[in-house]
Amino acid sequence: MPYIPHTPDDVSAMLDAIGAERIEDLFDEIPAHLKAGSSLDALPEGRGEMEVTRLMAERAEQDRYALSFLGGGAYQHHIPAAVWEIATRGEFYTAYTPYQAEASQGTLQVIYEYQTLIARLTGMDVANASVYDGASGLAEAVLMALRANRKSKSNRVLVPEALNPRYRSACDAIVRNQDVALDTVPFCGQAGQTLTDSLSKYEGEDYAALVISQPNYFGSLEDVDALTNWAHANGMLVIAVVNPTSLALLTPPGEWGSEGADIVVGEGQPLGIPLSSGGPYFGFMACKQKHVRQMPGRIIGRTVDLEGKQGFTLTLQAREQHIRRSKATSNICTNQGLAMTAATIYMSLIGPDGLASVAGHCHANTQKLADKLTAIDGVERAFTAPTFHEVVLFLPQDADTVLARLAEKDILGGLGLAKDYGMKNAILVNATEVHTEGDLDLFVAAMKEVLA
Amino acid sequence: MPYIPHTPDDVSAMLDAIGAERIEDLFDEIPAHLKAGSSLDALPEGRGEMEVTRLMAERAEQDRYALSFLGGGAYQHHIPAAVWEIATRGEFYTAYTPYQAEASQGTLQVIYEYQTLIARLTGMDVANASVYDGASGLAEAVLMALRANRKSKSNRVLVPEALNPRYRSACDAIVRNQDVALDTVPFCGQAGQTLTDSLSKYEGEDYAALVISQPNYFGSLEDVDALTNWAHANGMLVIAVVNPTSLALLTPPGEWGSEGADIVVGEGQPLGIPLSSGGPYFGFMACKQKHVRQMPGRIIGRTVDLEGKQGFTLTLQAREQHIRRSKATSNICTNQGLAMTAATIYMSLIGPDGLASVAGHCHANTQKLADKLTAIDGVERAFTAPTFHEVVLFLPQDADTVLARLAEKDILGGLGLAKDYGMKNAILVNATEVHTEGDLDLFVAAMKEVLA
Amino acid sequence: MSNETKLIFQHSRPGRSANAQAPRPVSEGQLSAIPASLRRKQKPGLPEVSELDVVRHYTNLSSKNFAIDKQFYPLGSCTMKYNPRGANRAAMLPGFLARHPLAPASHSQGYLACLYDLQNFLKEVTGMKGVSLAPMAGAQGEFAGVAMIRAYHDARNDDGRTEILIPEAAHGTNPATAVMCGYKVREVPVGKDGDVDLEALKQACGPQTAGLMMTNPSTCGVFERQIEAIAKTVHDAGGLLYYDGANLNAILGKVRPGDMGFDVIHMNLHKTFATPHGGGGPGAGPVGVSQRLLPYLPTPMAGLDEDSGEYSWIDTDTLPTSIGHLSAFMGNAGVLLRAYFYAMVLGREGMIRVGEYSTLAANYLLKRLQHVGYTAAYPERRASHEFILTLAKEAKELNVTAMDVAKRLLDYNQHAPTTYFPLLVPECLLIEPTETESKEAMDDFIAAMEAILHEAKTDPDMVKEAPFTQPVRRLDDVKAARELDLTWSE
Amino acid sequence: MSNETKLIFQHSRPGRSANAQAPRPVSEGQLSAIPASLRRKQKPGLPEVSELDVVRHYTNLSSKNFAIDKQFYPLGSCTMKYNPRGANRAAMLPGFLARHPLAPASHSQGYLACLYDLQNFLKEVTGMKGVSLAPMAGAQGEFAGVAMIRAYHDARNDDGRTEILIPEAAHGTNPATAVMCGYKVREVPVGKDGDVDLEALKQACGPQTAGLMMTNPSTCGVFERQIEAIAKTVHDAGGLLYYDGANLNAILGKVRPGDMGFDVIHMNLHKTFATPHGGGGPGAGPVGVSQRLLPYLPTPMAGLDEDSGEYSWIDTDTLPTSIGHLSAFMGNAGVLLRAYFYAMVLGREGMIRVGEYSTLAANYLLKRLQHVGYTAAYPERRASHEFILTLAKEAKELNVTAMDVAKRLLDYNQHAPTTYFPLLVPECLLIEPTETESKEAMDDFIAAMEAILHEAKTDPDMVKEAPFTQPVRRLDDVKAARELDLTWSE
Ligand SMILES: Cc1ncc(COP(=O)(O)O)c(C=O)c1O
Ligand SMILES: Cc1ncc(COP(=O)(O)O)c(C=O)c1O
Repeated sequence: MPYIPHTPDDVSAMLDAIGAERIEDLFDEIPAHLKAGSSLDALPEGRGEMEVTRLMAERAEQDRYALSFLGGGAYQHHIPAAVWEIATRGEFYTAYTPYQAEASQGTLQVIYEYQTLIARLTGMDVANASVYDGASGLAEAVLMALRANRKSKSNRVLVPEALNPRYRSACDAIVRNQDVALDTVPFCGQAGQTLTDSLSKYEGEDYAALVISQPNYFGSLEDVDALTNWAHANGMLVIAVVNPTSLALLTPPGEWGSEGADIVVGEGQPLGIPLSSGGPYFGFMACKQKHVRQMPGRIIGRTVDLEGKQGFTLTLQAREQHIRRSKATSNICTNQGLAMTAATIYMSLIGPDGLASVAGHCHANTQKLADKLTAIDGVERAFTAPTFHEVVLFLPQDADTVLARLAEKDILGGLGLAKDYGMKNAILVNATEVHTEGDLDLFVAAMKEVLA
Repeated sequence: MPYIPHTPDDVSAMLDAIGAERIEDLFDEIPAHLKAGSSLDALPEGRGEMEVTRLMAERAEQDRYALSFLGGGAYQHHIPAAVWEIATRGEFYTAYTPYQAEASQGTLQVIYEYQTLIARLTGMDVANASVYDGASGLAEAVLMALRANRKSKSNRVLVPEALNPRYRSACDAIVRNQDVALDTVPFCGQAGQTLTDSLSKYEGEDYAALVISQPNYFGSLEDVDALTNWAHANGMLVIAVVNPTSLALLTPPGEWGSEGADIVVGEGQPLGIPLSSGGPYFGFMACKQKHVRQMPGRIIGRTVDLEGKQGFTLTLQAREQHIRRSKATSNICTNQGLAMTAATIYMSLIGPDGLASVAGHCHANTQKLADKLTAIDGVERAFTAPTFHEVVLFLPQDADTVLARLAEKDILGGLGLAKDYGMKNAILVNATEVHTEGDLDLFVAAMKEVLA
Repeated sequence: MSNETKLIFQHSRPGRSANAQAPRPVSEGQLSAIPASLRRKQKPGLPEVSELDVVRHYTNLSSKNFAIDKQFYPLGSCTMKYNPRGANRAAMLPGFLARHPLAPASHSQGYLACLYDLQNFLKEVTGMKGVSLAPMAGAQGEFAGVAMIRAYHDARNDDGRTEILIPEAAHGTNPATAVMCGYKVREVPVGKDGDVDLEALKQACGPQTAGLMMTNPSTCGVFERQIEAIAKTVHDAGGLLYYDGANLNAILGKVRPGDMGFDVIHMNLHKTFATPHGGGGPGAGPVGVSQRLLPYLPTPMAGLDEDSGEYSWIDTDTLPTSIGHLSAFMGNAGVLLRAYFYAMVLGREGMIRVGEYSTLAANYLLKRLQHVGYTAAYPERRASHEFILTLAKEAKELNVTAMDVAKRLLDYNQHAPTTYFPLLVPECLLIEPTETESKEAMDDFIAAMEAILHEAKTDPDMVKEAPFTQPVRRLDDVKAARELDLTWSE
Repeated sequence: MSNETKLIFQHSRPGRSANAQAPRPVSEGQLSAIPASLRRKQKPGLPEVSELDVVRHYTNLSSKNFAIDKQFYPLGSCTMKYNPRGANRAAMLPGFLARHPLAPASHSQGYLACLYDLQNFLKEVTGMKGVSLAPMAGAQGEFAGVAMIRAYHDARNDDGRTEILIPEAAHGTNPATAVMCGYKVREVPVGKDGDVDLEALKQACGPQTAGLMMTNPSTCGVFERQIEAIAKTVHDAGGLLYYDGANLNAILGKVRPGDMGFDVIHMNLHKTFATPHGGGGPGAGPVGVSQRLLPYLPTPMAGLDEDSGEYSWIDTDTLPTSIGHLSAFMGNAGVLLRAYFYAMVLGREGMIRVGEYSTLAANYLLKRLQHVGYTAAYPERRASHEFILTLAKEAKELNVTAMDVAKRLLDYNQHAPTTYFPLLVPECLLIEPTETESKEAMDDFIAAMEAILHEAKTDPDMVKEAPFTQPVRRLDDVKAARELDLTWSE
């Protein structure tokens, strides 16, 4: 019996102790006619680890490709081997949420360090122990802003069109149940940015918050200072959605405008988490000290034990569902602990200068790639705004067709923007520190062939 | 500086404490003209983990093949994931030889358990903590037999021709330096076995030991009882060379003949160690209690501490080079500890019945494969002896040519016997529990094509 | 000689780095396209440490955790069963790790095949008609489930339904979820025997009832015997029935939520399907639905074109009634792959054994603990896969609380059960051994519990001061909350 | 509450198993080809345990080890530097793990390329003319080296050379190896300053001298300043010079054994090239040779056809003078791949830094330890990458020995240095910090050593009873050797 240790002797001894004859007797409180609704025929016969591993290895092989320039919210980065060799140690991998603090100081200290790292990276005061991902994190941030903005009575939040469309739709799917409305701020078609001009029509209206994405979905850098100041001047909180790698180079949200953003969320995947078909990643979330009691999710505090020795423990639990139930800040319980642990190890290994180099290479490689691609006849940059590590290019042909033909050559050449923005000829392209000059040239050569 | 933590500040502080100005000063005892014989131009510039990993991943990819039926001393087996996830935990992976027993009880207990497992598997009294591999282990066993056989004055040992030729040559390369001669006992060309008949000419001669390989290189099973009794009757010790997987089904050397073998060695690779181009594997070595003081290598004993609590420690160190120097039983120091650790975990996971199933499938699959292949015109079994999980087949064409053509189809179809035995048309084929019916059929189909 | 571990920041030295890990710095010229006004002025305060510093620091920190890989961990409601290492290896295969979530379907057939199979397995074991793997944890599964209930009523313009009913023993995520979905929560009392107070339920039900959320077996560790009557009551009132699948382990292969009348269910793969808890997550909370909720399942899901044999994504373009995406991509893929591995190894016979042996273990443990002197909260009932002890007597007579016993267990190298949940049982310990623990492991736990009861009687002060053997003694939680120290500074 | 860990056998129960791991049993019929007389009568006594039992047991056992990943580990002569995790990942790539050692060259180009590069790197850093990667550890490298010396003399029919000279400070493997190669050993004394007694060497040398084995820096932790005179003496007598490369870390990139006049050298990749020690092994002990020993290198080696760009194996068919194979296949491939990774990351500049920073660290540590009151064995000398303290004074005056200090260090969570080696220095501690440990790590060690010296003066009995914090107290080694208990029985 895979994963079940009991021998026939064990079973009889246990049944004896219980005073039952057969295991089936233990289910005698279940109405008989409800039982055994199926003999589970849709399931295969059990197989050994060897066979299942082989099957899965064959399936994993099936999905291999040579080269990818897909971004759109998940990015290829070098992940130091130490990250997952340590994160998957049984002590981290098979522990539960640290409810028994004395027996969980390992996990608790990791989270405390993680909170510190995120706070420092974003320039904020405090951070929580992770939410599911960047997009659902944005929903939490929106709900949090509604609670935190005491001045506003509205259930509305301004969201830029240039924000990752997957974030917009997930956020909407979550918050609309509480009748929260997300109003869309259009982007400038030339610049590929959200201009304060386009905000003027909302002046004087009651919105709880403005969301600012840096960079935005097009990879463009927004004028975050102006946007932040505008929001604050109009009584709104600022929710920053940021890429963590970029923060090694870019102004942290805590320093945007004259007062800084109020809440920061983002996708933690770039910090040492494999692409892995979209998860598990983790959403990071940080805020100003004064909002901490409105923040959802677990928070760890440093304290002392009976003997005055430093120790770590779950704190502010009165925000959480297991204590506060229907009055909790969120229903989140299980979070993305292991991914957060990996990110903590990653950030420690990569260090401030290392992260700046990673960010720098991402930017420089993307610039280089864009230059090489736009040297092809008919390929040009769609927007004028400066970019971080993604860029939108116009192709002389239908983008989805071009991408499909590149895929036949096992090159994933970017994401089409037809579905989300109606830009049929546009692709969103990303390069990071993992791409060599040779990789870029391979892509460019393939693109030339396809367009020829 | 990869893997070096020192900052410029650290360096000056350290130099200050030393009272030196520059690091170079610390090398002032080295005659100047000897220094800097090279600026190491043959070495490339250092690269990051990312680049080196990518390069090595590409090289690893280069060597992939679809299907292999190679054996000849190293065998494909299912390795439970737990084996190496645990063996590569830093506590095992980065510890040294357990010289400080109190701080090494983990490794020490693992070795004690391993000794017990090997003793039980082989039916012997005691085992050491591993030697380099099966072949060098045989050399150690030969040297040990010379010391242990007090009745014999000779420097000669009988070795069957049907023993793995790589074992014969490695053993010879090691022992001939002490003027030890290995005399070859031919095998029976029909049976593919070592018959006692062929031994009769050595009766009455002084040999320190007879080596018996079970199974032998051809996969054939020897009549180990007869061989053992013959050796003992002629004043020789018996050195058994065995495949550990087979011992789940076959009589353990400790029970061979009326007295059992005296020394047992073998290649531990089948016990959870990946093929990995030939290493690291480990040689296991066991013997009767009375010979333990002649055994080379580390041995762990169970004892008690100051407070009477059970503990484990290196023992019988007076056999070893670090104590006994030129009088040691061997020069071995570093052994194959981590592979032995993995094997200990493997044996615990697989259990007695599991190992019997593995062995059974290896045998049954090889039988099935031989049947399928000999159904092809002109392909036949070379020998009549029963086999374990390898078998020699005659092909209707030159074997090396056939194997090369199979390799072009990415099937490694076995090992040629031309070089070692002059059998130009023969191949040695192995199947194990990892091969599915589909795998066998693929091989057979490819063989048909090549022979057609 | 203190076992206080420095913070990683305390190892930091300016200019130190693990520099095999980062590419060479880029020149300022390569960054010239980024306007200076957007550039960070000071480098972020990540630690500057060596690779060895990091490896050593986190290796040492890890050793300050209890974990299934090291200890018996009978945390009720959490199903801390063995997490197969083979599942970890399979999910970490390079091909799976490297796949971008937005890779085209042509380059996703292997992955989609795993998801598609898993969806079908889950449908079968729960008796539901459709499954979406999208939710990222149990609570997100609950959210999806209740959002579907809402979408269902909305689609019928049945908009007076503003309340979700929840038994008082329910897990905190249930009420919190109902609120996140815009509902009011009405609690339903639980009787002395652990079953829902049916009369009270009947009174609570009405046209304002959107649905009822419950688990069965409940968090009282007993099977709700009136489940059919409950289902009828809620359905008759026009409400839907939500099954919190956190306790599915108890009945896997024995009775299916679909057959009990539930309309929607979430499963905790990080419980029932043995994926690891990772010190807090990640999990996966797939949802299953009955026929009428099929149109609302969260996207994306894996679909199969039977003719071509090609897998594809079912997304909001093909399922516009869906409640939509709950995350940027499609859920915790790596967790799903681990669950898939587990399901494939167990197969149909294995699934049936899960419920049987987890129930056997819990009933054994309960009986033995009663025998050494502990009090069951529901002595007349069978245990499900878990059960509750109440230490009300000990608290009163010896002043030794459930928390004290929990802490003292740590000294015996046993993880504590869940304490003080469900809230309705005073001084309770919720104990769940799971099917993967041997009788010997349970016997060791029983011996520890017996010893502690003896200590409670002979030396209660000692027990109240426990633990003594952990990296820290009991922590000052009040100070932690009052003098918030949430990030480190020099 | 005892931290005694049961033996895995004590978890065994008849019929229990980790049966996701084994294929289904075969029928007796499928085994009918095996004669009954050859079949085992009783199943082997492997434990019958569950997968969780195994994972938990060995996880818990692992925590009873010190390791570089957890502690400073200044074991002299062992070069316990950080073992890069990246090297582990690279060597464990599925493509490398699955390659059969006898796969044809057509399917081995990737692997051969790594070996070929590594051979060249090692040639360059040692200044030798050829390298074979075949030996499986340092001692096997020594064996190969001395066997080549023997082959060289034999080939010249110079058969009166029956002795190998070895300085008395040498590692035990040196004399043991000489004997395994059929030589007699003659020890050469070492002077008070740590250098070889040159006069004595001159007298020992003669027509019976096959060669001299030595390390430089020696195991006294100092550079042998008369190396050229020694080389000349031995060469003039017709002997060859063997370099035990265990201490190569000290001089990597600074001075090359080939340039010092050595004819043959082995390297310990598990020291100098940062591959792990694995609790005892495996290692790899490649050998490098000067021109005249090239024909004798052990096989196989990786060769390159410059024209075709194809790699191939150089084996005894193409190099018939070779001393042959030392193992069934071709050495510890996985260790070689880890070393290759390390060499590629370090590159040429990195190699040079190794010698520099390991020497810096050792000299720093020596000076600081002298400062807190310890006595250097060779106070006039520079430390190499390691150095020796002698506690002769403490042993005499306080009755606290080097072993006592070593054991007490464990209580401070510091691994002990090498004790009582080399034998010629009384009460010695051989200390090697390596270049990968930070100054802070060394400072912690210094603080512990200072504290212990103080304890030795104020409470020597306590120090003699140490350690107190480990899983066991001091062990009864005498009982272990007298009442041999080497395998477990019920
Ligand atoms: C009964 C019950 N319901 C719901 C949940 C929530 O699941 P998750 O933590 O995955 O969000 C839990 C988890 O602890 C639970 O025990
Ligand atoms: C100086 C010296 N020589 C030789 C050796 C032997 O190397 P190995 O243990 O790899 O056989 C060692 C290892 O400890 C050593 O320190």
